[in-house]
Amino acid sequence: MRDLLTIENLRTHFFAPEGTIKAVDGVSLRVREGETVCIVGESGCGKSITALSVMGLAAGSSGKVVGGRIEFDGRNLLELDKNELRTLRGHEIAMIFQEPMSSLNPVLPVGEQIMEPLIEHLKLGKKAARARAIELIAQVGIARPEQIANAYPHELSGGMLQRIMIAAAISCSPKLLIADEPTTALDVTIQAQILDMLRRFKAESNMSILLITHDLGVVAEMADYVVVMYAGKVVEEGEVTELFSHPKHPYTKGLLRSKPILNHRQDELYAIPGQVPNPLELTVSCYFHDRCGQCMDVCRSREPRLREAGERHRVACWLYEEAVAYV
Amino acid sequence: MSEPLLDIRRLKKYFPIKSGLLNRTVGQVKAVDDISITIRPGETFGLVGESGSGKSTVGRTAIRLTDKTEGEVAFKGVDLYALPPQELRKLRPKLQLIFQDPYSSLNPRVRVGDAIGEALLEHGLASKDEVRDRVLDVLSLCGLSSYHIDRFPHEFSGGQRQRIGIARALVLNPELIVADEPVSALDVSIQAQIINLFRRLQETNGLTYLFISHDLSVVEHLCSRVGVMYLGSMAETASRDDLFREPLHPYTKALLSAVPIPIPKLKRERIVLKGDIPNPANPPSGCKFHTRCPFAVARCAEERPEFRHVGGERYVACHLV
Amino acid sequence: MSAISGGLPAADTPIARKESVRTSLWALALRRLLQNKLAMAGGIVVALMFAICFIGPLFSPYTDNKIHMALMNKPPNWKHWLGTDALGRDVLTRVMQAGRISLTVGLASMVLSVFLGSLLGAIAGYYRGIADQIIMRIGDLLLTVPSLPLLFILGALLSEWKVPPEDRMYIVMLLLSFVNWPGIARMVRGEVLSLREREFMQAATVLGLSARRKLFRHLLPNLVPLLIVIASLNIGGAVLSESVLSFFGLGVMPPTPTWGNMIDAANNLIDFQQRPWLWIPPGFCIFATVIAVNLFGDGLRDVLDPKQKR
Amino acid sequence: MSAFLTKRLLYTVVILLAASLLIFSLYAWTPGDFISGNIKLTPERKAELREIYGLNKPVLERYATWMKHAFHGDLGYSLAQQKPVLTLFNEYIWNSFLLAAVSTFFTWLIAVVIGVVAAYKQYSWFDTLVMVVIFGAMSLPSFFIGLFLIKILAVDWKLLPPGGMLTTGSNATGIAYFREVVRHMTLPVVVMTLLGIGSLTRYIRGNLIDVLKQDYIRTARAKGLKERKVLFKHALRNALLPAITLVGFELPSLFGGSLIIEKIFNWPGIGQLYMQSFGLRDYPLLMGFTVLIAILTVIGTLLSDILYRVADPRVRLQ
Repeated sequence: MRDLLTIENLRTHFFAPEGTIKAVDGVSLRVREGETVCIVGESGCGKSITALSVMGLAAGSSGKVVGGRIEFDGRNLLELDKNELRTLRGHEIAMIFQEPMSSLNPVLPVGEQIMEPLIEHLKLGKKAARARAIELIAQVGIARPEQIANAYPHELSGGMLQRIMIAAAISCSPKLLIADEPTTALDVTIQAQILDMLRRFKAESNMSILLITHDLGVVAEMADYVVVMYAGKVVEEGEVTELFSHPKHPYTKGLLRSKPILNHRQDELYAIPGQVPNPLELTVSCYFHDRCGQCMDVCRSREPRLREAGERHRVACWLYEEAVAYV
Repeated sequence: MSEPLLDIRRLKKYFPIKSGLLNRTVGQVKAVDDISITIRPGETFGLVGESGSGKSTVGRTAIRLTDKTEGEVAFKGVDLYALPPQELRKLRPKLQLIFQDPYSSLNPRVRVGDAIGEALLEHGLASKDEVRDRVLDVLSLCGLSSYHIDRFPHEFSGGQRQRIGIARALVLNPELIVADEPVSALDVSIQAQIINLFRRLQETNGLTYLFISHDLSVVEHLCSRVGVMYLGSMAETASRDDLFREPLHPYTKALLSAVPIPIPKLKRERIVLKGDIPNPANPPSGCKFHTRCPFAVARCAEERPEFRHVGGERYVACHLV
Repeated sequence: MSAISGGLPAADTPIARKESVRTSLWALALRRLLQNKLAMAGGIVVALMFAICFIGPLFSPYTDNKIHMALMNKPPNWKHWLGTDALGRDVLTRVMQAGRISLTVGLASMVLSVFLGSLLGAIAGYYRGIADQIIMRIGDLLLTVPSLPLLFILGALLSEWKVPPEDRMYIVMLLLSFVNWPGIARMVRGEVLSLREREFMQAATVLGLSARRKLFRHLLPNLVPLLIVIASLNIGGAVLSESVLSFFGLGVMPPTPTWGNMIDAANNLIDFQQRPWLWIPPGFCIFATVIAVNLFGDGLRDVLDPKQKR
Repeated sequence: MSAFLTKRLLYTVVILLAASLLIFSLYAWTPGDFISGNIKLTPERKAELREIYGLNKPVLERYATWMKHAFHGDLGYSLAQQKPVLTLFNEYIWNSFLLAAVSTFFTWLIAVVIGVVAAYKQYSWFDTLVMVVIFGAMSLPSFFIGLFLIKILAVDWKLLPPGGMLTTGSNATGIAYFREVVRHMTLPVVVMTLLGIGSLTRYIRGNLIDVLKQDYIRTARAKGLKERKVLFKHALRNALLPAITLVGFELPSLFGGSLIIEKIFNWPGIGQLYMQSFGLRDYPLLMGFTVLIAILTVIGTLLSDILYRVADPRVRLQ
């Protein structure tokens, strides 16, 4: 399988009056063709900013991609000019977001919002675009597509709106779909429908998916490959079965153990102590050291590198550093 | 079986939909539509459901934070809705609520110490000299440090704020705590901390919980009995083990099968429900679930199923069971 | 969000230690205000304006208000930096004396209208029901009647009551407050309505706190930021309104000088064309004061009321 | 929608009735009247005239009479000008409208353009400059800036006429007439635009800044739309939507003239007429004017509500 997206040493920083927030600090990952990669982590770990950086949407008044490479289908996205990147967005790389309610323009009918990328990228005429938009609405499993196309976002439920978002995203048959917590705001029964649909589209079109989520259950259902982030860095990555059955990083282990699992009841949950460090107060160290049960001296003063720890399995932790180095 | 701590009987809470020239009521959202729950001392009753199920409204009506439309709520045999306001206020410390959003439920301009201690003073449960010590005790019980007492809410993370919310309720020595999605706004690692805290506090302080959540895994972990709500009605109640091992109501089955489980390549039977949750202002006829139920028969659309006792601690509202 | 230490001790409280150095929202807001250059510039200009008007005349040798025929209508010179008027009085001194009145009227009518508006608005929002209906309907009524004609009528009405000229400034204050309160009441009511529904107010109910405590400890302190913003932005409006009224001879009347009635000199064709020193300086003072107050008020809004950024 | 309209209309009528009664009583209580101000009249003649004009009757009775006439489209008879009030309004109101319409047009045009650019380039030097100018414009005392500009541009530099609508004694026609009016209205229009521009620019800038932070703007960008389209189709539409309500609020100033500006620039508009009549205590005219503004105000408010409902799909259906 060919690499579709390769991110190398990406660094996206935000400049606040109180200091620099290294939201994404040296993240590398790759997404292969037809593969679903999940970035998992807690809020503030930089998973969404990583995705937005790929889209070229992370930079704003205070944020900036300060280094690294993002190679998509043979092109370095960070070197493209604004217009070239724009023509990729919505066309070859599409994205859906967490809050379908606020992600659609409240004053435009949803059909028109699906038509936009068709007109922009595929140069369809208005009529053709509308016909295609109605097909797409039907494809994402909404009944009465002609009527729904004329509806405004506030008239539809969250689940329907996320379907509309997906319809707009897949309208130009993108090679990569970035889904940022696409089901977090939805009910479980609706989440099941949406995840089912994403899997179906991926199977039908060989589309790659970069799925960002905090829910390990969703990861297990969707991912081929998993990247675990903590405080702006990748701490561990690997194929989903390998990572879930043999987690190496204490943080990954902790995450997996701290989530109650249906029909696997324990009396006491494992809880990672403490909380995520303040991004303004980070010093050179393993950022997880103050919450880690196996913390060593070296963890407090030096940063571990991401090293191979098995077949397609890498971990950034001093516990494995020597073992890997001397083998 | 011991005397119930909280007895909710045939509770109804309708929100009027007003419209027209004179603001006439043209319809009603039946947020809670004939719900009965009995909670015994020391147990944790889990209430699950999706958005629009009315589970939060049950929580709020159960402690008379909003008015009911019909039905009865008795706390240790006292009808809450029959109490005059002053009596109710005196009883408040015994019935506490923990909110979902740890950000908006704390007054941003009140120090943590005051937020926790003020009700103690207000109800004369502690003298001015004792308050500080009581607050310090409860802070440490909830995993916070003593120096936190002088800080303002905005200086805390979400998980810490939720601890403050718990401490604020706990300091009053309540007998019943209604927890309304207390961990939904928190990250996984923090969720586990708070869930463990709930559990520990139940053991040390003999608390009774009405635990409201949409997360079935959390409910299974924490609750001894569980009720499943759909569009304002109770679909099924059962002991935890019964419900999770052998759900009877088709909605419960679907709900359980929809929960993503963090075990890759797990083979399990899946019921993917079709369609959306109907608008609670205009619920389907008969059994409210019939529009999405994979097993629905003609009768389901016409006749509302009775909430029946089906043995042990199980009650189900379904024609097919 | 982590703790930032330092800052000012906030309001004392029974349980938390008084000598605490933790930061309240007030201290945070103050710190951010100090970083806002435009707002601080505005604040400094306002302070200077007050200082000059209230302290300045003490250092002026020309405060006697006597008529000096020999000094009539002199253009600006070294002795009289802004020249003299038709009665030979020093214009600079008069501008400063006028400033005292104009600023006092602006400040006092602001205090009065904010007091009235917030009291009535808070009652309407907190108790709702019949009180709300009555207060807001009266407010609507007053907002329907155009304010300038209303001020004119009221000004004329009160003129005929033979109010001594030196007391007219109090009447003007009352007039301006009477016209201004409905707008303020509306904003305050809206804020109280939304505060009532906030979860921490529900939490106060759950804790069984008394109505008094809920109102004074939880609701009102959260209303204060809005009031501060309204108040600061209201001063500018009041200074402007006073000047309009006085310019048209319906506000404060000579011999009591205000910036507005000093510009009245422009109604005399010769003064208007030949002696701009008589009416341009007070005009600039009004402008400078109002812009400074507005900049400062806007800065306050930014730090105190982030959701209403406009 | 129709229920909403009926309700609003009813309320509007009630408020108008109350407002007109309030205004009427205030004018009635204002001491002095047109007759007592006229020194040529003998006391007997004065009494006679008062009888004729009904000035000696109780306020409520006079109000009832006035209201009855008003319902029949008769706002009374100007005592000073000896013409029906409505005729007078018709003579003057269009001059006011001309001034107000042109300046409102420029105000909106400039405010939208500057507001959009400033919001789009938030925190740039242009934005800061705009903010300072906005505050300056909002802080101008209207009569003073009028006088100041007349002094500089008309008196000292003699670029433009100092006031009026036509040069005294002019009887220009056609193009020449048009040019003369344009020259005369330039200054008042500049001043009125300047006075209106501040708050509107600020409003539009603020709205647009809020809108640009919304999730759906990010979605539009993620769809690869051109920045121009993101700004004008997605952002501006949402930002201008609440501004639609302001259109209704412009109504009183469009037809009601501006008391201060028309007075300063000696513009023969309805505001100027009011100021003259105020000195003369010509009550029918004052009353008519004030009620006219009140009517325009409530209609404007109503219009705003309706426009907002029509424009915003979120409230359209309710």
